[in-house]
This record gives sequence, structure tokens and C-alpha cells, in this order.
Amino acid sequence: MSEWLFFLEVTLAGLGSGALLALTALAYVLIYKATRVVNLAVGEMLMLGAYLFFAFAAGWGLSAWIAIPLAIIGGGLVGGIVERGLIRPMLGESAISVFMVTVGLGSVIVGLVELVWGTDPRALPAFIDTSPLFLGEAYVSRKIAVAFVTAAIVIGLFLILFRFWRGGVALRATATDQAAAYSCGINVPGVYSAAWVIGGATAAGAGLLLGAIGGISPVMGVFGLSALVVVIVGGLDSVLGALIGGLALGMIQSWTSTYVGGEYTNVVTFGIMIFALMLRPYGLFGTHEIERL
Amino acid sequence: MSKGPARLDVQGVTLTFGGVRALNDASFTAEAGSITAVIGPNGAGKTSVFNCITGFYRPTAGRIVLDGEDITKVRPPARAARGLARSFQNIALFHGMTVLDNIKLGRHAYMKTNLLQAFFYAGPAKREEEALRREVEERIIDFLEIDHIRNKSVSVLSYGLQKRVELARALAMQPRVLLLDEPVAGMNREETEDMARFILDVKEEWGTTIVMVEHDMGLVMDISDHVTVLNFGEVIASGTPKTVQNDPRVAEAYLGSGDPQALVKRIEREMAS
Amino acid sequence: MNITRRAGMAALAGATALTMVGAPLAAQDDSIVVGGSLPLTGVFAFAGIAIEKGMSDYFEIANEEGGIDGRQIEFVYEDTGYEVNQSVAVFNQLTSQNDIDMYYGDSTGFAKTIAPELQRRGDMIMGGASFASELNDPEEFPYIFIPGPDYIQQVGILLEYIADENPGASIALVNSDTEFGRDPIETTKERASELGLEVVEEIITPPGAADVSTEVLRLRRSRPDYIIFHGYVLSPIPEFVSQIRELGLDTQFMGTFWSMDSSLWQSVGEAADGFLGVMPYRYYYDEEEAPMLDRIREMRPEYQATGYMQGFFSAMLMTEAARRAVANGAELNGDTLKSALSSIEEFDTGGIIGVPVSVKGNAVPFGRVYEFNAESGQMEPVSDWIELED
Amino acid sequence: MIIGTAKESYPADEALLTTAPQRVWMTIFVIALIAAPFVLSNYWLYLACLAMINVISATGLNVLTGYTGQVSLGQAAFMAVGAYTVAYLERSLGTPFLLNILAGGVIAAAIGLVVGLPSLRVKGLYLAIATIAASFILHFVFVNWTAVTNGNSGATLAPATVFGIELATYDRLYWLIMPFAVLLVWGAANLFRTRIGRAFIAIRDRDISAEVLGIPLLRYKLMSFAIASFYAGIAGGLWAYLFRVVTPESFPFLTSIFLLAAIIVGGMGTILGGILGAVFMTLTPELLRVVVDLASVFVPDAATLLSPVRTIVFGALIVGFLILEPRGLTEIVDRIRRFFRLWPFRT
Repeated sequence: MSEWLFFLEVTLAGLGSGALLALTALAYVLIYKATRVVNLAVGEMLMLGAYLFFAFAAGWGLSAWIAIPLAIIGGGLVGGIVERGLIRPMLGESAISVFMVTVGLGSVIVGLVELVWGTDPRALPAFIDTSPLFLGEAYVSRKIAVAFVTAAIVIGLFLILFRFWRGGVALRATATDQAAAYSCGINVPGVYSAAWVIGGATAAGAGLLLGAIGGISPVMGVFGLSALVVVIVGGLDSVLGALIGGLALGMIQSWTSTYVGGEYTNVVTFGIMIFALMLRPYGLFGTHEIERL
Repeated sequence: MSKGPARLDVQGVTLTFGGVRALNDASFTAEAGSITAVIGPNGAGKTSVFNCITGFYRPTAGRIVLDGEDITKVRPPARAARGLARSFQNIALFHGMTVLDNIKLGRHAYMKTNLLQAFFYAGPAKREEEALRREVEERIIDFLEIDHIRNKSVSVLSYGLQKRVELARALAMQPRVLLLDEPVAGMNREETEDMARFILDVKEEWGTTIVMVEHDMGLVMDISDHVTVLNFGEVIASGTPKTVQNDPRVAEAYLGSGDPQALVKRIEREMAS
Repeated sequence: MNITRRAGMAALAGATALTMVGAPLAAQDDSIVVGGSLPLTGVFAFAGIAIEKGMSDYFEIANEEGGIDGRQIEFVYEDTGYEVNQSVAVFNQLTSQNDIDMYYGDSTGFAKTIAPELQRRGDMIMGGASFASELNDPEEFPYIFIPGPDYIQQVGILLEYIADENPGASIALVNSDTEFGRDPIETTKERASELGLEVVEEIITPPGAADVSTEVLRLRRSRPDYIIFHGYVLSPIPEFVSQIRELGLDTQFMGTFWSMDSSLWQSVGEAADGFLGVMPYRYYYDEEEAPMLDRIREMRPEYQATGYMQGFFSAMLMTEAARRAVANGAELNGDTLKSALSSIEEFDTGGIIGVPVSVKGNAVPFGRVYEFNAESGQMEPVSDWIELED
Repeated sequence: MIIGTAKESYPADEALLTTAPQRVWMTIFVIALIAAPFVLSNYWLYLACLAMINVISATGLNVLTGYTGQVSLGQAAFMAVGAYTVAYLERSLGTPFLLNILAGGVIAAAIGLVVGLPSLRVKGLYLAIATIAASFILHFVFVNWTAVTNGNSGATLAPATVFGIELATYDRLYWLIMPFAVLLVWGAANLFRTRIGRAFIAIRDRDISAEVLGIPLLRYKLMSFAIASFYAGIAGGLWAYLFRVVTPESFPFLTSIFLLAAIIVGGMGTILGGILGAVFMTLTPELLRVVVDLASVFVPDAATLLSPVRTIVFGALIVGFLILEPRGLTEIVDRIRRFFRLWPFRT
């Protein structure tokens, strides 16, 4: 097999996992854009989404095509409950305090999942055909291809929604100036809840795709940290940044693990993040916030 | 320690944000030991001038000169070390601290305790802190009549008291030039009179140069030695309170008509109320 | 809210006082006490729970048969959650309340942490769930033993099997980026070249990695005859297996002891069929002649995991060591117990291991290769018992 | 009953302990500290040693996060730096333990300075995230710089010795750890009596106005980072002597969250908070074990629930305190104290 073909395959695999990173990063962006909260528990919400799917599909024996929407709705509900129960009481507190609440939340979710489903890793019931896929001569795992297409469609949809749909506009308005949004008759608390619900649902969706590829376990939330790197590099409030950053990081991780070694992926990933923080603290596509006296 | 009052020159300062010109070739001088007021309608650029003087904004053109030294490019902390102290329009006290600690903070730049001494609270650190405590108590807290609140957290204080604590903190900076941003905004008549008295006392007892931005025309005309009027970022008048009051351009800027008498009447009304 | 919180605080304070004052000292008659830091919860709970059953069952059997020279064996243990700090805390708690002669530790990290303390105390020996090769050094770790072959020996058994079945075969090593995973890598490469086997690919996966597609691409390119996984319990081996099977490669997949439990593989399904691995003990359902297995099946009618066998055999070795030390008329301490343990040769395990075993160094280097049969859901032996020579 | 706190002199008012009950309590506490190794069992001594190490590290983190307002999720990584430094010096050079521990603190502080550098450009959340990155990068170094760290298998070290006496048992280690804990906590309390501590708080409350007051932000933020890492380094060094083996898994990311939880639960921005929080969080798993043991009478499988319950309690404490009692246990203690102060005149 030629080196080039191999490189192409590695790159395609990277794009596939990059799409999942982008989708997870989208959850961060949605929540941050509306509520200015960096939700460190996105990874755990993702993990919980995967377990919900597991419960519906394996536990209750529902067909995957019913279990998928149920898990996504479940993820949205979790997002909404978290917003109402934990985030809203913190309104007006410093961003740091709210951030730490999400750190605690992550721990609670991990514990709850371990309590209900145990700590053993599990495989999700197969809902994606496993026969291999070839693009020309290049091999692509079908699961990865499905993940890529799904993530691309969802992110594309969000990009369009933000631009044209009223709700998307409301979210953008709230993000830009809360007080102004209030005075324009936008239901700001509603937007907050909506952002968390949609963010939670997105995370759950990403979780069940990720679970389909690599199985589920209570520690799979670590994936959220990689996605956090994506949003830091791409910009915490940029959907486009999540997309481009996700794909780029996916490829970089894939190249690193192939040509340098799997043990180097974490250090490269976080090295990129530190570098990005020093060069462009607000991300490649993020808005530079103006400090006020 | 303190080298006495300093003279402050603002020379041809221009400040632009994007395309907007907040200040245009603004110049004025605060003589050593005097009270200079900078007044003007809303949006005239008063606070921008202050921010240029303290170094929070870097002017697009022009110079800030302190006692003959060009400090335009000096970083804010170093300006504080040169004797420039300010209070803020929307009070900038530290809410997590007591009144006493807030005042002590003013002296930060003049103190020498290093980390190691601080850790052991060793001789020099102990002596320095105790000397500061004594001075703050005797020269500032007593002077501004705030002894009853020294151990209170500033967050529980009334607006007028917070303003007074802020003045106390600025005094702890051993200012050679004291910049007061709207020292009586939002105060009632009684509080305003107290504050006016304190400002005059500061000038008398401490001999500090005072520059203030203020809306309250009564206060300005009452205590200032010199008044500079800004409008749309430009200096439109400068001089003693009397000459400024009678300048038709000032009346134009404030009232939309060029009748100085109307302005004088309004000032008198404000002073009476 | 305030009231309930204060009440909670009071309750916590009360509980502290209670445990401080009332830590009950266990009755110290002439029983022989075995302590244990067991991972009954956390990521290793599946093994810990089985180990606890295995050990308790064997001690029960031994006690029924009169104990050790009439002295009963008492087993005291606490949960550690598979965290070293907790394991140490449990060790300290148990040792301060009991006069412990032998101990079971739950991880390599704990074994290494507590080794200096064991040496200082000199009053007990310790076995455990760790098969780390580093521990197999009587000089460095005089009071520790491994109830089976260490990881290098386990992979060595696999290599002997490969060299026997398919001389000159190519091998890929897939290891997790942990102490557990990296343990045998270097020695395996040496041993492979001695046996005329070629290592064509080495992959180290970061801990918690889920997506293995790039690793699969590398394996697809190097096309090894065998892939040896080490440093995993299950995930992500099934994903490797199914992706590589998808690609139509006829590679054989192999694992080491902790990834050899058949109930784990049953949940994977068809893709698991043909998975090979090394197992130092018999499986619960093995049909060969084994009186001890019959006894276990009598006590526990349902399937018992590999961890059970590990715990059972550990307890057996401990009991035998104590029995020999007592028979020598020696006082029980680290030195007498360890020399008694080391004297074990051609020991009949009642079929728990298919051949009579001996303790060599700190380990018991015997094992056998089993293959998973997805249809029956069981591991089936594909080799004889292999004893590693030094 | 105490109503006023009139002082004869300013120095008396500037002292750390200003009231008679405070001095009484402190005396009792000191006696308890000295008596502990003579009355506690091995198990409780071990917990005391661990708690004191956590107190040191949490106090350091409190300086950075509680007082200076810079959130760090990398405190555990700095503990690891201290622990590895001690292990390396002990193994390779055999230098005296006091020097090793001090070196652990200094090297951790130096690395803390480097990690703190992003605070030049970013603040708040971004900085917290940068510290996450730093801890993962440090973990990589621990695994791969085998010449110093001995890689994944970790470094084992000999016990600290004083005049030929090995500090290997908990009653002896206690005398190594306790003085460090007392000294470092006392030093931290001192910091906040001086201009340096005030500058930290000013940066936390309003960094821009702090700058106008002549406080150089970067220098003080870096100083705060260095102090926090120094404390972590010392704590890690003591940890190394307590456990006598250091591996890359000794200080997982979770430990950083644990320490953050400790200062949140105890009370951010108070010295007492760091102490209360660290002790409380160290004892919580043990208390839960007791609770689970009691519950196992009613719930047969209770023991297997311990680990998840611990994880939940851990997170719930963070969330609960932040929402309901943001000033932590310190505030609860204060309430109790105020109650008794005015008792019996007001209830």
C-alpha cells in the first residue's frame, strides 16, 4: 500500500473523529453563547446521553430508531434541569463560581451513572452497519463515516438556524447584550433554558455516536476535554470555530497517533491549546471582549 | 516621603476610539496646590481626560506632563508611584475588604515589605505595617471622621460613606496630584457639603493639587480655583469660576443659549437647593 | 435549609467521634488473620467482588477442615475503590486493629507503596491482584508474592504458544499507556526475537481512548499474524477486533489474564469468537478432573469469574505457607512465612491449576492458552499447561 | 460575653489573635496537635498526616484562588512536581530531607511561574483552562522523562532520617509533617496582614482599579501562582515521604478538583477555610465508609455503592456550597460563634 493512500486513510479517520469533536464543541458554544457559562460538564452530559441510549435500547429493548430520539430528548431535559436547578440560582455570581458549579456537576453525573449502571465499560447495541466503506481505494470505518455525516449535517443546520431563524437571532442578541435583548422583548430566561436544552441534546447526540464507535464507560467524559481544546482554539462563541477547530484537531490527533505514537496525542492537543491561548486568547474566530472599567 | 504638591499639564491630548474623537487637542494646567475642576455636559470627554491622565487610555496624540516630566508612556502603577491618585465615578472600592484595608491599599506602592518578610511577619514588615496603621488612624481616619466604620466591610456602607472611604484611600496614596471623578455624584445636600469641606481641608492640610470632574456646578464654583470647560472633546473655556460662568460659550454648551445670566441663575438655584 | 445543614454537620461530627472512640479491637485469640485491601467498588470492582468471594470460600473450606493446625483463619477486609490512598488507609486501619499475618493488596501501585512498610514491619507477607513483573524480585520485594505468572511470563506463555503453532509468525503489540500496559513490552520484544518471531508493529493507546480507527489503519498496513493486547480489561479490544475483522484480515487476537473472563466476552458477541489468551487457572466450567472445582461448584452453583479463581488460589497459597510455617514450629512473621511459601514445590492445587505447581522467585509461572467460543460463551483450552523455565 | 473589642494599641489590634476566646481556642488546638501522636491509633495518625498535607496544598490554592481570584485546576500537578523532586534528590543525591522538601517547593514554584505566564494574556476561565492543559502536559513529562521520574513504574524512595532515626512510622512522620503545616499556614495568615496579601485581594475584587493603585498585576499574579505552587510542592514532597513511592497516577486530575472542592467547602479567601475544607474533605470518605457500614444492615449491597456515592457526595458538596453557602464552613463556624458570643442575651 502506498504511503499516500495510507496518509489519506489516516486523514479521513481524523476527519471522522474531528467531526465528533466539533459536535461536542458545539454544545460548549451554544451554552456559552447564550449564558456565558463554560460548562465543564459537557463531557459528562455526553456520557450520560450515551448511557440513556444504552438504557432505552439495551435495557428496555427499544429499537435504535426510537432510542436515539429518546436519548437526545433525555439529554435536552438534563440540560434544562441543570439550567433551572443549578445555573439560574447562580445568576449574577462570578463566571468562575458558575464554572466551578459545572465542575461539581460533572462529578455528580459520573457518580450517578456508576450507581445506576456500574463502572464496567459496555458496548452499545449496534445501530450502524459494520461493513467497511471504501472511498476509491481508501478504507473508512463505516461508523466513523456515519459520525462524520451526522455531525456535518447538525452543525450545518445550526449555522443556518443562527443566521435566519428567529430563535437563533434571539440567542445571538442575548449573547451580544442581555439588557438590550430584554428591552427588545426577548424572553432572556427562555433563551437561557433553550440554550441549555439544545446544548444538552447536542452533547447526548455526540455521546451516542461516540459510544457506538468506542463503547461506553463512566470515564468517557474525558472526551469533553479534547472538545474544550477545540472551543478554546476556535473561539468559545463561534459555531464556525467549533467546526473548523474540531476537524483540524481530529486530523492533528490522528496524524500524531500514527506517526509519532498514541501516547503523544494528549500532550500535542494540550500544547496546541496553550499556544493558542498565548497567541489568540479569544480563539481564532471568537469575539474579543472589551474590558470595561 | 511625599515631595509636596505637583503641577500637572495636559498638553494637546487627542483620543480616538475607532472613528470617534473623544478628545480633540485638549489642554489645561493644574497649578501645584490648587483645585482645578473639569466640567462639561454629558459626553464632553471629562472621564476620558482622567483616564488619559491615569494611564488607563493611551492618548492618540499629546502629552501628560507631571512636574515637568512627560509621563504619557508610563504604565499606571508607575504613575501611582509618582504621586498620581484618583477616585472613581462609579466607586471602585474592594468589596471583599474592610474600610481599613481599603485605605491601607492606597499606600501599597510606597511600601517595601517583600514576600519573605511578609511570610514571617518579620521585623521590617511588622514595623512598616504598624507605622502605616498609626498614620492611617491618626492622619486619615480621624481627619475624615470615619473611625466608627473602620472594621466594617465596605459593601455595607452608604454611598456617601463609600465616597469618603475612597477619598481616604486616595489620601493614603500620599498624592501629589489627587484626581476626583465626580466626588459628590448621587449625594444629598448634606453629604455634598461634608465632601466639599473635606476637599477644601485636604487642600489646606495636605497641600495637594486637586483635579476634579464634577457635574454639581454649585460645588465647582464654590471651591475651585480654576475651571476648565470641555464640550465634544474640546476645551471651550478656561479660567476662574467667575470668568467661566460669564462665558457665553459655556452657557451655549450647557443651556443651548448664549446667555451667561441664565447659567449664573441656574448655578445659584443649584447652590440653594 | 440552614437547619438541615447544621443537623447534617452534627451528625457527621457525631460519626467521627463514634469511630474515634469506638474502633472495636477484634478478638485476638490464636486465629491466623488475613487482611485485605479489596476493590469492591470503582473501575476494578468486577474483579474485586469475585476475589473476595474466592478468598472467603477457600478460607471457609480450610476452616471446615480444621484450619491450620487447629487455628482458624480469619479474613478481614475493606473496600478501596481501587485507589492507592484508600488502599493504604485500609491497610493502616486493619493493621492497627488486628494482628495480621498475611495480606491481599489490590493494585501494583499499592504493592509498591506498602512494600517498604512491609519490610519495616517484617510481620507479614502479601499477595494480590497485581502481576507486575517488577514485583517478581525477591531481593527488592522480599515479602510479596504473585499468585500466578507475572505479566512478562504471561506474554512469554503466549509467545511459546505462537512459536509452537506458527513458527516465524509476525506479531503486533498493542498496549495501554499505563504502568499495567507498558509492563512487559521491552522483554517481550527480546523474547520474541529469541523464539524467531517478528514484532512488526507496536502501538500504545492513551488511557480512555475510544476511537481506535487510526490504530486499526496501522495494523491493516502491517498485517500481523497475531496481535497481543495487554493493559486492558476489555475496552477497546472489541473495537479493534471488530474493525479488523471487517477488513477481512485473518489475524489472531490475544490477551492476558485480566482480559480473559468469559462473561466479559459474552457481552461482545460474535466478534469475540476465537479470542485467545493466557489463563493461569482453570475456568469454573472446565470439565477435566478437579476435586477443588467440584467443591466450588457445590458451594456456588452459578459461574464464577476469573477473579474468583485468582482469589481462591491466593488464599490457597497463603494457607499452605502458613501451614508449612506452623509445621516448622516457627513463629509466624514475614521471614518464616516467605521461606515457607518459597519451599512450595510440586504442590497439588486440587485441579485449580492443571499440573502440580512450584513457587519460583515471587511468582508461580504456570499457565495455559484458552480460546473463546462465542457459541457456548465459554473459554476452551487450546494448549497444554505451560511451565516457564528460568 | 464579649461586646466590644477595644484595644490599647494598634500593634495589639494588628495581632493575629485579637480576642481572649481566640487565644483559648488556639491553646487547646496546640495542645491537641502535640498530644495527637500519643493518643491516636496508627490509622488516625495516617489520616492526620494526609489531612495536614492536604491542608498545606489547599492553603496554597486558597492564596491563588480564594484570595487572588485566579482559578487553578493544576494544583495536583504541582504536588507531583514536588514529590518527584524529593524522590529524585533522595534517590540520586541522597541529600537531607529538609533540603529535598524545600527544593520540591522551589522547583514547583518555578514551574508555577511558567504555568502562570498565560495570566499575562488571559484571565478567569481561560486561565483555569490553561492550568488543565498544564497538568496534562506535566503528566506526560512524568511518564516519559524516565531518567528522572522512572516513568510509569514510578520512583520509590527511602524514608527521611534524622540523626539516624528513620521517619517511617506515622507517629514519626507526624513530627515531620505537622511543623510544616503549622509554619506554612501561619505564614499564609501573615501574608494577609501585609501589603502583599492586600494586593492579592485587590486583584481578585477589581483588577483594573488595583492597577491604578500602583499594584503591578502580572507580578502579583505570578507571585500568587508561585506561592500556590510552592505550597503544593512542599505538600507533594511530604506526600512522597509519607507514601515513599511516586507514580504518574499518584496525583490524578481528580486531586486538583478535590483541592478546589476543599477550599470551596471550607470557605474561599479565609485561612480557616483552607484548613476546615481540607480536613473535612479528607475525612469525608472515611465518614461515608462508616455510614455505608451502618447502612449495610438494611441494604445488603451497600458496600458496593460506596465509590459512586463518594463521587456524588464530592460533586454535590461543591455545587451545594457554591449555591447555598458560598462562604463555606467558615461562615457556619462564624454563625455558631456569633451565637455564643451574644448568648444568653440574644438567641
